[in-house]
Amino acid sequence: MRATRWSKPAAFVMAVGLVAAACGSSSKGSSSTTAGATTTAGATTTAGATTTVASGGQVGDVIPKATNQPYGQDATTKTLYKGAGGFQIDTTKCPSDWNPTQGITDKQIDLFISLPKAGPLAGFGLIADGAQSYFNYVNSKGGIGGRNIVLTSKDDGYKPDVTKTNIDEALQAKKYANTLTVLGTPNNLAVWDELNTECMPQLLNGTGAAQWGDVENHPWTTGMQLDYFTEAKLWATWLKGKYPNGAKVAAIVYNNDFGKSYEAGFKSAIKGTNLTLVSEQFHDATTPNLDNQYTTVAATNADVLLLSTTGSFCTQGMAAVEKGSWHPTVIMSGTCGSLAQFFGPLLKQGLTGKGTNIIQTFVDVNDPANANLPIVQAYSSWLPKDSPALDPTKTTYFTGWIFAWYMTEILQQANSYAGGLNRANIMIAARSIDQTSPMLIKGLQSKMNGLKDAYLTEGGQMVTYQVADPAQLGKFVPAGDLLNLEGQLGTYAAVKKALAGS
Amino acid sequence: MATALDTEGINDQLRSGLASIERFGSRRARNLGLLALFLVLFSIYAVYDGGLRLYAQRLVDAMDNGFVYSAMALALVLIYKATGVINFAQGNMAMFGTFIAYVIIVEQGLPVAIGILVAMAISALAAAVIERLFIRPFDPSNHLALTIVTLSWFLILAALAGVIWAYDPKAFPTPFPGGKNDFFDLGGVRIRYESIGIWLTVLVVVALVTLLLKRTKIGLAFRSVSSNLESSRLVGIHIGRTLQFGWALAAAVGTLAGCLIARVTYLDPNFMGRVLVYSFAAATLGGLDSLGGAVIGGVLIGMAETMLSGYVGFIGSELALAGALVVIVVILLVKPSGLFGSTRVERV
Amino acid sequence: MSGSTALLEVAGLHASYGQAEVLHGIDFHVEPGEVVVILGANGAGKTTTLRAICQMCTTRGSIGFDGHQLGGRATTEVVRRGIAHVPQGRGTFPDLTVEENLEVGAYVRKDKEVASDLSRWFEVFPRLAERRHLSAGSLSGGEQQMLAVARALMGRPRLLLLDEPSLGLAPIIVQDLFRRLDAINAEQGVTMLVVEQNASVAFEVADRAYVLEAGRIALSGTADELRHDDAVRRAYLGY
Amino acid sequence: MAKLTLTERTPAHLAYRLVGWGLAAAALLYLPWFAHTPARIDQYSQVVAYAVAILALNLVIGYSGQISLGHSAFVGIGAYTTVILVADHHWSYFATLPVSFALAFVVGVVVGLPALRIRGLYLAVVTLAVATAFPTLVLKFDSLTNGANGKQAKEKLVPPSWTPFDAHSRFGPVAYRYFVILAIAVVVFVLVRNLLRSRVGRALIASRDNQTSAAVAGVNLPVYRVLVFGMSAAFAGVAGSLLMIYNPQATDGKFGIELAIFLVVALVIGGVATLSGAVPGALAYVFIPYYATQWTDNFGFLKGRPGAASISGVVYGVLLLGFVFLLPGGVIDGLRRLRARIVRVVPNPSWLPTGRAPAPRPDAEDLDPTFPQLTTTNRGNNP
Repeated sequence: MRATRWSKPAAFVMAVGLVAAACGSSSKGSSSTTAGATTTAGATTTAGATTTVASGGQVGDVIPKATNQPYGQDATTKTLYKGAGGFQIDTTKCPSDWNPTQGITDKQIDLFISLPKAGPLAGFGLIADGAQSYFNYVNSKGGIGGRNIVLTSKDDGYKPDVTKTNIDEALQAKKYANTLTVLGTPNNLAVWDELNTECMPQLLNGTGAAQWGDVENHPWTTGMQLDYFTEAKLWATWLKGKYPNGAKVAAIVYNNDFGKSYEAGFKSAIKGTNLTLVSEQFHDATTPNLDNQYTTVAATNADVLLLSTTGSFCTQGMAAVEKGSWHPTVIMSGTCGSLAQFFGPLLKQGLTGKGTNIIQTFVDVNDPANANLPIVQAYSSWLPKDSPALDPTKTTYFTGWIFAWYMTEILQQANSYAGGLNRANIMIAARSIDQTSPMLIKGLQSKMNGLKDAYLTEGGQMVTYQVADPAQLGKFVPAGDLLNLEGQLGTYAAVKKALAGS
Repeated sequence: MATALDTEGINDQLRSGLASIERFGSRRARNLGLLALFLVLFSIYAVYDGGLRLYAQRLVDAMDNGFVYSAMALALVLIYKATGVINFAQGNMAMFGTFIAYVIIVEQGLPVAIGILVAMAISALAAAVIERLFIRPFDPSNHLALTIVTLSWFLILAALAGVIWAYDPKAFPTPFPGGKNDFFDLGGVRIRYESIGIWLTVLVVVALVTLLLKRTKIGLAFRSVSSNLESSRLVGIHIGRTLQFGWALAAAVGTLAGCLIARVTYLDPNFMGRVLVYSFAAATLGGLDSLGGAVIGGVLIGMAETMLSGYVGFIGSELALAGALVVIVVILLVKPSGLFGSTRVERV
Repeated sequence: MSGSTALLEVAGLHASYGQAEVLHGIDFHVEPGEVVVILGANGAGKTTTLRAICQMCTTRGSIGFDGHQLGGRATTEVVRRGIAHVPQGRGTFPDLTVEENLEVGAYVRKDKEVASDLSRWFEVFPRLAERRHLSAGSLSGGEQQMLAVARALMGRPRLLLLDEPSLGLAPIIVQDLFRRLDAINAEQGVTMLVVEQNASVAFEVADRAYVLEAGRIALSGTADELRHDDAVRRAYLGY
Repeated sequence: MAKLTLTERTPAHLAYRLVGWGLAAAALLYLPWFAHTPARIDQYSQVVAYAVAILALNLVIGYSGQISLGHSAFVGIGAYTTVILVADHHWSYFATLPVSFALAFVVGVVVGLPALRIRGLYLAVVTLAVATAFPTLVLKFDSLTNGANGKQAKEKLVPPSWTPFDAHSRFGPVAYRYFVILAIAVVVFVLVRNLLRSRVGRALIASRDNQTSAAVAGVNLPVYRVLVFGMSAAFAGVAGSLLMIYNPQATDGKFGIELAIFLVVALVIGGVATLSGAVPGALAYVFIPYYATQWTDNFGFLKGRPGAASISGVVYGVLLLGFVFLLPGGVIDGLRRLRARIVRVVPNPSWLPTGRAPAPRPDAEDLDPTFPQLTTTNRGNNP
């Protein structure tokens, strides 16, 4: 009898004690979603920034009202709907069993959202809880012409196949007016063709990809946040101002579509300028820390370091810079704008992260300077009442409010259009937004203009994180003028041309 | 006891003599020689390419990452010695233990070192219970079922941690001086006290565990069961309790590794997922049943990853992980049972 | 024969693996200081007999050892009562050194003389002493058999069970091994129950013997009686 | 004991098998109408595609005792081949199948080569390296694979006019795609069954059970091992292409380590070294997480906690534990034991050389007939 050693080599041994990327942070990682909220501290207006707001872009109230826009159903041909910037919808092109008032009764409006609620990326799923709490706030104030907004959220674990199943089931249920804030670029790409053929509005996608401005081919799909491509262009504009006679730029980039959008945007923006990209170090979801990347970029001794990453990698990037001997100007992704989530952990390590520059588009609910803003007051008082378990300082909930605010504006406008509140009018309203969200930092507008401007947020304010007492969280202070490309981006077709050129 | 003409004895000696030469002699020397030569050549190229300071800083980074990988690799090796199966749940058991340490230290305010030790004890206890209820009912040779049990526990612990502590990254304190300017500066190369702390802790753990296994009775029993289950039973060793000890020890080491790693990667329910790929590779590279091998395996992988991504253009940092794994495959091809794994010398 | 001086008394022993029953009710006994041999062909149930005593398979019937019933006890308890078992194939711990193999043999002992026993056995088996720090897996067949015997005896058992010690060894080694077993029995009075196919060498050492066929005792008697029984001679001695 | 005893090859036994296979075929054919919603049919299409992948994996793990944790890469190769050829070069889906098969086979052979020298756990590391490397390679060559946004083909497979499916209805295309996937899957199952019945198959199983005796019996081990790894990878590549027929979108995340690990879990749940185990395995792989999420959606007691929805992971883990404890041998083994209670198939006497059925001897140990017996009964007739 052979000396049977315990684990006979021939025996089948199931390997891998690692499910690593498996149920851990899959290779996708916390990529291209609004994670961690794009909220950044509002700024006290500095002298330079122009405060006058172009006409028609007046700041909306905490609960937006209709602004009697002259759009909606055509008086003569009932199947034609007209909106801003020459945008039109011909409902005859929709499937024969398309129901304009699906999901809309006189009591209730049903919306659908699919996003990761379980598993490694569940942190982003909190946006749905935030959005629900804002809708509850709107419902408590009478809702949309007496109709309550009800949000149904399904978990897709950030897997495109599961998103497709969730959306298919939502379509079959014939219960929902439109989808809202689906997270993840590949997730949205998996379903946008089907949603467009089914004439189901796919509104305010929760990712920074530029595709959501493709109004010609995907009229029923819109994005919301400043997409990463544009954010990188704003970085370049700001750097041109700061380094008039040129600068060397190095970058640490997340190796997924999120990071790559920044890379493409920045490269296309610095073409023909005296800014040169000297080194790009990628990292993927399974990199324990950024030491390797930091050492390589530090060796280039560049003037500027771009942190085109998100999640705890932002904190690690800032920590590496502060602990190292090389002190460049640091620009970090807007998705890491939340003080509590990304700068807080640094305090415990005796670090601060001061001097980090970030593009802000929305106000930071944790910044005391914004405490007097009506929207922040509404948020801080309503959230604890409506859902006590939720922690108001976690800015992801405030991001939910931002998406929900835009959705409410769309519903209010659609409700005031000719032909009343129906899904066609909802789509028209989504492409004719002209009220500026109160969550936006002062001076920025959020406008859509049909076929001419398919991007809602096209501007930001570069701010620098300053710290008075190293033991406490500091605050953001504006650095330079407001960077506003409102209306200049156009549609995805224009962006694609610029991308192809880069 | 004079024995008859001992022909059998003579060729016995010859055979075993040859065996020992074989083990420590020519082939191994050749392998190590090749490795050393390659390293020297590479270093010269590296210094020429990026300068000494960069090369030295990269060495330090490699050591940093390497010891992080080996810390977890130790737990994987211990559990493999105990069960002969790869424990999927090992990573998440360490993660859960680290969260317990976090609660004790940050929320209850106990000093860091004590918090970690208490968490290690709790993890050991929990692992013993899991072994008793979920592992022991299965016949040890039924690797398939055991692997699915460990995978189930992987899922349960990952989800439970998500429900209890949610998903935003938390900073984990370090028992070592971790301030901004707590570091040596050797000619521009910064070596942080924290890193040295991690290196020393890992080495101390290896020494302690090796002593425990070599010098104590329970250690001997553990190694016997790992070597021959049936004979262990025949000399009166209680198999179940010995395995339970293995699970508890591996869990305690895992939690300690978790606490060291969480400092680097920040603490959230998935932080172990980021390190486990490397730790598993380190354990395998080391030969899966040698503790020292796991540490050296970890450092080697840290080197491979840092140097490949630093100096080889094509690979760059995008393919660092894939590059490191290719290195392992090459080494395994040369030495199928890992660098220091005992090559199963068995006589029928 | 109950209440007699027998150290090990087995009556009506049935043993089975799962549904397949291998022993169909056998009776035998071993007196203190005796060397008893059980002869049998492949598959007769020899190994199962020893495994039954050590409770490594499901058993029915009575297994009395020094007045205690072993049926239903855990193997570790059987060992603690003073029964050592050298399994077929010698059961070496390949990853442990020779010295560690011996040390683990004394696992159940609490007394202080383990170290002195260790050096004593190194004297009895000098070749093991030469290789004390080598991994046991690298020993030759004969050396592993010696190691297995020494390991079993390190536990100072009152009864030593040996499962086909001659298996796979050269004739000279087998002679040498059985001479040592005889000496150990004579000098240290260790009671032995040896299960063997190699009848000729077994008879030299045995006081009494049984012949086991198809799970039943076919014959029993003193070594001399059986050695001269023509049927046994033709079946097991080959002449 | 069993109620009904059938002897092999008799008409009764053939009828029994016919009924069995007939029922299975009927169920598979009727499935779309039974499921009737496009979303559910799509899920069944995924089940059939993943069943092919699990079957391919079984060739390596179940039948030749080699461990592979890299099959997600082969599925990925098949998927990307199909979607790139369809999206960029406008091939028909069917034309891409042989290309996926060939490409995956080549990569499989290359990955299989180390399998010659490396065994057990260490082989698992090699295949794991492949599974980990594949997503990073997809991201690296993003000009070909469109990187992390995933590669997508606009034209889905549409039922041609001669088929009974209406291309413009919602049900038609989805059902048609299900049947195309099912047809190809059946072809693969038959191919694998014949492979295992052939000389190669027997050599494989021999080498799984005992390396040395197989080698001694003249089985050219190295060639068979590498060949099988290649075939298994090729079938996994086909499974990838079938997934693209269901939904022509390939992303790096879909074919990473998570798929590699859970293919093995599904294999175990279904039943290792069984052909039909792939079906329950695939059903479990697709539906357990789905129903775990559905069920935990309306858990009230966790309302409002930020990580509440992760409870579905706990449910998934507990379900897996239940499987292992209740059905250690997998679903198929459980079914076989159940069936054994009702029907017992007995070997056909006409096959045996002596022509007489051997008297069943449940209790006696298999005696060594060549050894002269000495039992007291026949002592007398010995001279």
